[in-house]
Amino acid sequence: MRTVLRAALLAALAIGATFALDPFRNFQLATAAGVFAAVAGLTVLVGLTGQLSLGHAVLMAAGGYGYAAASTAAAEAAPESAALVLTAGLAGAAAVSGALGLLLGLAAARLRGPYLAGLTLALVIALPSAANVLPLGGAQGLPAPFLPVPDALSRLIAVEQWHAWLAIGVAAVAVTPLAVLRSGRAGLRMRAVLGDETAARLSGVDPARTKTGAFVASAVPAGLGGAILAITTQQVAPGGYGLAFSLLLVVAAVVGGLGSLGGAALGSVLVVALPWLVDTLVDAVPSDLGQRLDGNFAVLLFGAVIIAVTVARPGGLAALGPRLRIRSRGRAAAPVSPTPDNATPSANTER
Amino acid sequence: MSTLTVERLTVGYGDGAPVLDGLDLEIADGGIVALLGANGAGKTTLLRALTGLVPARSGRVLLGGADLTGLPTEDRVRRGLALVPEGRGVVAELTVDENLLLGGLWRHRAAARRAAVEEMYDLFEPLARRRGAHGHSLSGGERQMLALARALVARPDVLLLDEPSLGLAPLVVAQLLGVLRETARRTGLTVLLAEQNVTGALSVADRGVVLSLGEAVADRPAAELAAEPALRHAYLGF
Amino acid sequence: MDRLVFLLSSGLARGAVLALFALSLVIVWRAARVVNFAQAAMAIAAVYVAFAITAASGSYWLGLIGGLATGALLGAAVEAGLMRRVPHTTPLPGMIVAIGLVMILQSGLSIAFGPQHRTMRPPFSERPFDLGGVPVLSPYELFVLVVAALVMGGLALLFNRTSLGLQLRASAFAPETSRLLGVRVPRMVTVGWMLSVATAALAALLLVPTELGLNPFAADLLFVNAFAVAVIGGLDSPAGALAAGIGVGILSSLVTGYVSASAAPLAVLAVLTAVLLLRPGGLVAAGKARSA
Amino acid sequence: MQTTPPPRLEVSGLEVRFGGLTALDDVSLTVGDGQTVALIGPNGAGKTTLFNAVCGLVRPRRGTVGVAGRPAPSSPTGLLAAGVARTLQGLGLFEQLSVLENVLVPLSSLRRDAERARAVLADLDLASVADRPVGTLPYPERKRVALARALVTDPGLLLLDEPAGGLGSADIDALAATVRALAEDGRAVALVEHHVDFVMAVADRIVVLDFGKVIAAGTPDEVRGDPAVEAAYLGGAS
Amino acid sequence: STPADEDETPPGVTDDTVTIGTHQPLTGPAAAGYATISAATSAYFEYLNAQGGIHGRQIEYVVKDDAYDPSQTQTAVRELVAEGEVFAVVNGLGTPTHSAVLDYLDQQGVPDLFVSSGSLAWNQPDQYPNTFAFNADYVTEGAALAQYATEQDPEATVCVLGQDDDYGEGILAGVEAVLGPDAVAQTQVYSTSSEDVSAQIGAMMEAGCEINVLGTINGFTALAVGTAAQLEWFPRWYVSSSGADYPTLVEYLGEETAPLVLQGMVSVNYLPFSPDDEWVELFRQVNDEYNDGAPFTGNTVFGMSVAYLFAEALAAAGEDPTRASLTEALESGDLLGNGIVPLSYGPDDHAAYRGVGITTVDEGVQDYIGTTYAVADGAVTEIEASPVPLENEGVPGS
Ligand SMILES: Nc1ncnc2c1ncn2[C@@H]1O[C@H](COP(=O)(O)OP(=O)(O)OP(=O)(O)O)[C@@H](O)[C@H]1O
Ligand SMILES: Nc1ncnc2c1ncn2[C@@H]1O[C@H](COP(=O)(O)OP(=O)(O)OP(=O)(O)O)[C@@H](O)[C@H]1O
Ligand SMILES: [Mg+2]
Ligand SMILES: [Mg+2]
Repeated sequence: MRTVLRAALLAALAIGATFALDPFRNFQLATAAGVFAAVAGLTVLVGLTGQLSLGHAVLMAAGGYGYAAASTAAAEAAPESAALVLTAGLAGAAAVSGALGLLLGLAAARLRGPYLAGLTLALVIALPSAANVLPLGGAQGLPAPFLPVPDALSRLIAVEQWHAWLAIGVAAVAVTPLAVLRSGRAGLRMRAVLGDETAARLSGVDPARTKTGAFVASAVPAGLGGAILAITTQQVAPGGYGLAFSLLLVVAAVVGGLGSLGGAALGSVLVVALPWLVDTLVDAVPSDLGQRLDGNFAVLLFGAVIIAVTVARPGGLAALGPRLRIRSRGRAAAPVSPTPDNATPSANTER
Repeated sequence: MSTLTVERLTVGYGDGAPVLDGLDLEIADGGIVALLGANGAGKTTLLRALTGLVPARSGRVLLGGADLTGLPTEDRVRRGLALVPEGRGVVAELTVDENLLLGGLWRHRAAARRAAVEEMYDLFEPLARRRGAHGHSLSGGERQMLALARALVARPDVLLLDEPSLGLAPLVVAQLLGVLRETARRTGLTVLLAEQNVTGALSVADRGVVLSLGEAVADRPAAELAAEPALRHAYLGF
Repeated sequence: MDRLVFLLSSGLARGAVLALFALSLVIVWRAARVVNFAQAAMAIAAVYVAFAITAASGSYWLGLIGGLATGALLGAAVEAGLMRRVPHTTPLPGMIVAIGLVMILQSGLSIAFGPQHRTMRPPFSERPFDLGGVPVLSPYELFVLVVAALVMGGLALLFNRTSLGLQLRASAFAPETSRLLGVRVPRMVTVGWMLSVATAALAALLLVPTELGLNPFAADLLFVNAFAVAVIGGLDSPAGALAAGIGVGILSSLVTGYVSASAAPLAVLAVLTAVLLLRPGGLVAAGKARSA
Repeated sequence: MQTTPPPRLEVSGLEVRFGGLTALDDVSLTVGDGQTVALIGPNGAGKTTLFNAVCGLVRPRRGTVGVAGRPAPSSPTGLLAAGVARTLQGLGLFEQLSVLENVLVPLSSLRRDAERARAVLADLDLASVADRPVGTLPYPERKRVALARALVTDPGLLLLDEPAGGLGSADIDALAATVRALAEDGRAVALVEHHVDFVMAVADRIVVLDFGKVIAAGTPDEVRGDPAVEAAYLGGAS
Repeated sequence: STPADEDETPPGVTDDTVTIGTHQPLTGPAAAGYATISAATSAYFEYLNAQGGIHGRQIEYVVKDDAYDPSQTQTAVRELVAEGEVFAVVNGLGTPTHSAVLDYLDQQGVPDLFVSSGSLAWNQPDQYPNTFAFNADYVTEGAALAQYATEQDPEATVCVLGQDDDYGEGILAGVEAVLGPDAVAQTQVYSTSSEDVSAQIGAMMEAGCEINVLGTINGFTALAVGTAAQLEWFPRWYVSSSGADYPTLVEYLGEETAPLVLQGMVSVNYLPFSPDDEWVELFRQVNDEYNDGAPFTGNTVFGMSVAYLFAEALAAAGEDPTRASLTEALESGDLLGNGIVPLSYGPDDHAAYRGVGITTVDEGVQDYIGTTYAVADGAVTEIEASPVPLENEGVPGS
């Protein structure tokens, strides 16, 4: 209950903040909210169960496609009701991403870290092909209905701000259950499985089921994140969910601090805003170095920042200080060891 | 020669109070020294600090007069120090045979290495049966044996053992301590034996050192320690 | 029938390159327990050096040697200068640093050399031999196969038969224990990186002449497919990398030829999933560790 | 007529193989409520493997395991429901969790069952460290946490794998008292241990394994006097 | 923030500047093929600005990188529109990328001019009144290539190799419109993610293809032609304008091989291309002076032609251009551009070029051969080329 209240408060704060932002910033905020939902799912998955997924972009895409298909159908059936369109879309997003997450989770329960990483990576690479082969609209993807500002608000706010509100709302709905789950029994079981699978089994915890469940629990918010992006951009296309983006989600989770939802928020803002910020800075510095610097220099600086942050703060930004910690009980995540080779027998604690 | 000298060694974890506080200890060449102390007295910490796995806050470690303090672990090992760590320092992904070979790499050339390994198989017969098995399939006791055999392959001057009897069958413990005593006698090997199994340790040791509160509070011939209930009571709790 | 033979032979050569790159991933995994996401970018940086040397000297072979040396040096530099400073309690920070490195290397190369493709000429003809009217394996493809086989054989010997190989494996599995046995672990990790990146550079050097040309992204797909291959084969197994590499190469070729290019990545995904479901540790998995 | 209740644990004709290695060969034993049975035997004899077979961690080739008259379930939840709990030869703790969280894992509700968890911790003298991460505790306390986690579900059958390993003598004495109290509670206890004095002090019956076979079984005194046990395991110790 | 209110001066226009923007792949794998376009466009604007600009206003061309990733396009274009306040978006590149911002630009009422792709999506004046295409669409190109093929050799076995997206599909659709749905003997696709087309070429070779129509980008044209040559297979190549730029192909194939394997390659084009053309001469000068003498390729001509057309439209939009007057100028049908066929812009038509001319490569020179087609609803008719003469040194409106 406390968690829900806190989530509501944070969401209200974020909605208040949209008034201070111009349309483009609101668009960025909405994007960051979408990324946040996915990164939150990912950070809980990796931080609590140690399963490394490089494929969360595909889960987002799955959510996006689910949203686009369901909301388009709803918009055809009931063009008047934006609320219905939105709800149907979100349900579609959750269903599709949840189903894919379940399939992946079943596989993931059997796989160790790098093998799961390999499988999810191959999934990302196969996405464009899948978009071609399945009825997903190929490279152009599927359109999603435009959700205009409700009449009551249309004199007050611009569409970007309205979409930012929707994004914040959906992100809150997506992430709050994660927070609840994490501090409850399910979270404890996940951490137990990460700590020692055999001991977990003997404590009545089924490692395979826990891992699969964690994957689904992580996939649904990712899918809702995809829905958010589909709402703000009115389409979903495979090109937006490529390898680079998928890796960026992992970067956001790690740089933010694994297992920490506050960290996920920081990480998401970072990956959304930093490239743009760097680009703006680079643009501001007049240079005669020619067009080759265009864009490339920003990517270079972004890479350098990522390395610097990781080397300087291996625990992630969430470990920066208590002030930034959004959840007091959310102790910094357990170290992950998707490579049990290192973890098993030479551990010093074993006797 | 290979006298191990510890001078005012202070070791701690993080910002915590030191576990070893200005410890002085000299372990003369040859013979077996039992390192005793309650759980948490710092036995493991001392052995790890000697091999450089835990950095010392201050103080020095000398082997045969040469200062080891600044050296990384692998170089200390190459100077003749060997540690069989607490738990199962077995490379789980390598076979028993590969583990043993690895132990002798820096010491022997290929042919001599093989011979040294065979010698260990004679000494530890259960290992001979499991030569090709991967470390991770071994039973607890088999691992302990392997770790000890692997340390001996390198013919160290000073062997540091952290609770070698842990999880071993009594027969094997007896054999093992016998092997240690025999090897020490034959080769002049110095053994520093950290043990909870006080009776067993004192029965083979020449000397006993008791750690408590970061210092060596007793340092006597083993027989004396074993015989004196007052001392045992004060430092070892029985 | 002719088409089958043709597709098999062209798949074989691609598979060999794939296997070689997968092997480089296996090496660095064995030596340092990291999946090096920057492998492709580092390999391509080495290929740029090879390209420059060949352009300046006119000799393919000088370029090849220079490229391999650069790969090894780059591996050492990245390990000693960067990866060593990253905590290894979990593999993730290393992975993130590698991702950052990819950004730096690729954009750096784009800035230095521009985005355009540079043509690299193979040292041997790419015209296939004619076997009874069916074009089968060009001299260059034969060269690729021979080089790949030699390198793989050599590395297998190194890892399994030499004491250096034993030390390399041990350092990766159990660094602390290895140090206690006198193994110079940091040096071993560096050596592993050098071997790995040099092998990757070799694979990229063999690949680039058959593709559009040298550009900062030329090995990206190779990396991704090779990662899949290494996983299919079992990350710890050079033999698995070889078998899976050839298998995936031929599979892609057949699917592209008989079905469609779009279906090839899906076919690889399907095989990967099937193999992992049947054998979660890859084709040549190490025995399962006992749990209690 | 009154039917005698089936024994709490009944193992009969069990055979387990790993590749070419026969780890258990036609092993049968029973443990009744209120009884403490110790399994001893050389390293690699198959003691842990027997426990693994009971818990469904390895699948036997032949033979059956019955718990209270029913086939032993192999699913984690089934095991708990059947009242089976076990400690591992290593510590097997969740190092990143607090003591309390470790003990809460087997329970079904964090809030409702917290009482019970705290009560068990208090019984084992761990109440004061309930909120510390187990990784920071001294070894004997960590051993007790492992025991507490097994006890928290109030099991009818307890399998303890080397519960005394690594403990000092005072802690071992306390452990012996705890085990006896558990048996007096009417629980069936099976334990594996190399600490012969401890075994003799707590066991009602001892079963000796060697190379996967039962080579002797009986009361402590019977087993102690058995020459086969002497030769295979004790070797004149004790 | 509040909804933008319509005030007098349109965004991006001041007394002495007009700011426009674009999204282009400057980084990532697609940069190799396309990064030179916006450089050429910028160079031509610099040239115009040096001549005093249009109606005294300097044109500022803001190029945003999207790495050919639709989600980055979203961000880039929104930044241009919302932050940078551009007057218009010009020459946004790529079908999947530009599709991602089509609706947004429409909602914002931003003129979306000269989209750099041959998709038919840009020509929907009812739905997207502000969006105007630039390329001849892929279907048109495919139809023209097929028409020329049947005229040359009615009996030939025609095959198609296309990219696995709307590009390849459009070319195939054009070919089939002319030859009939079952006339294509072998259809193969490639994916840009795999730089190997030997399996596809092998299949086409086995199918006995004689004329291969390619819906390929330059690199893959080179790859296809090169792979076939290695197999000693020399069919006739008919290549869409997006993949038939001779100087670029030479870069891929090398100076020695290119003239041999590309001899006789047929292609289509709609922009000035002949080596002695006056536009080409001007563009070369501009390229040398304002583009650091970058390699002069089809991309250079394309980028500069876009710049010229925009300048012409801006000039026609009047002394005080508004977004409405800009699109009106385009829909007026008075703009000439610099193509070899007339621009088709009108109130109901936002396609740019509905016709193309055939070019061939002969002894290392690519040039028009005089055959020009107009395509309407899949029907191809031969027309006379009507190149626009260069006037006033390529500076419109004065
Ligand atoms: N990695 C560590 N971080 C923090 N404290 C530690 C660490 N390792 C040991 N300690 C602490 O240092 C003290 C000494 O521990 P050490 O393991 O050296 O004792 P020991 O004598 O070997 O005990 P035992 O008989 O249980 O093996 C203990 O209080 C322990 O809690
Ligand atoms: N998963 C496994 N794979 C292969 N071999 C195994 C496996 N588990 C056990 N073994 C082998 O079976 C034999 C019995 O092992 P087990 O662990 O039961 O011995 P133990 O009696 O518990 O010995 P210890 O007292 O040393 O713990 C050993 O030789 C061991 O190497
Ligand atoms: Mg200790
Ligand atoms: Mg055991």
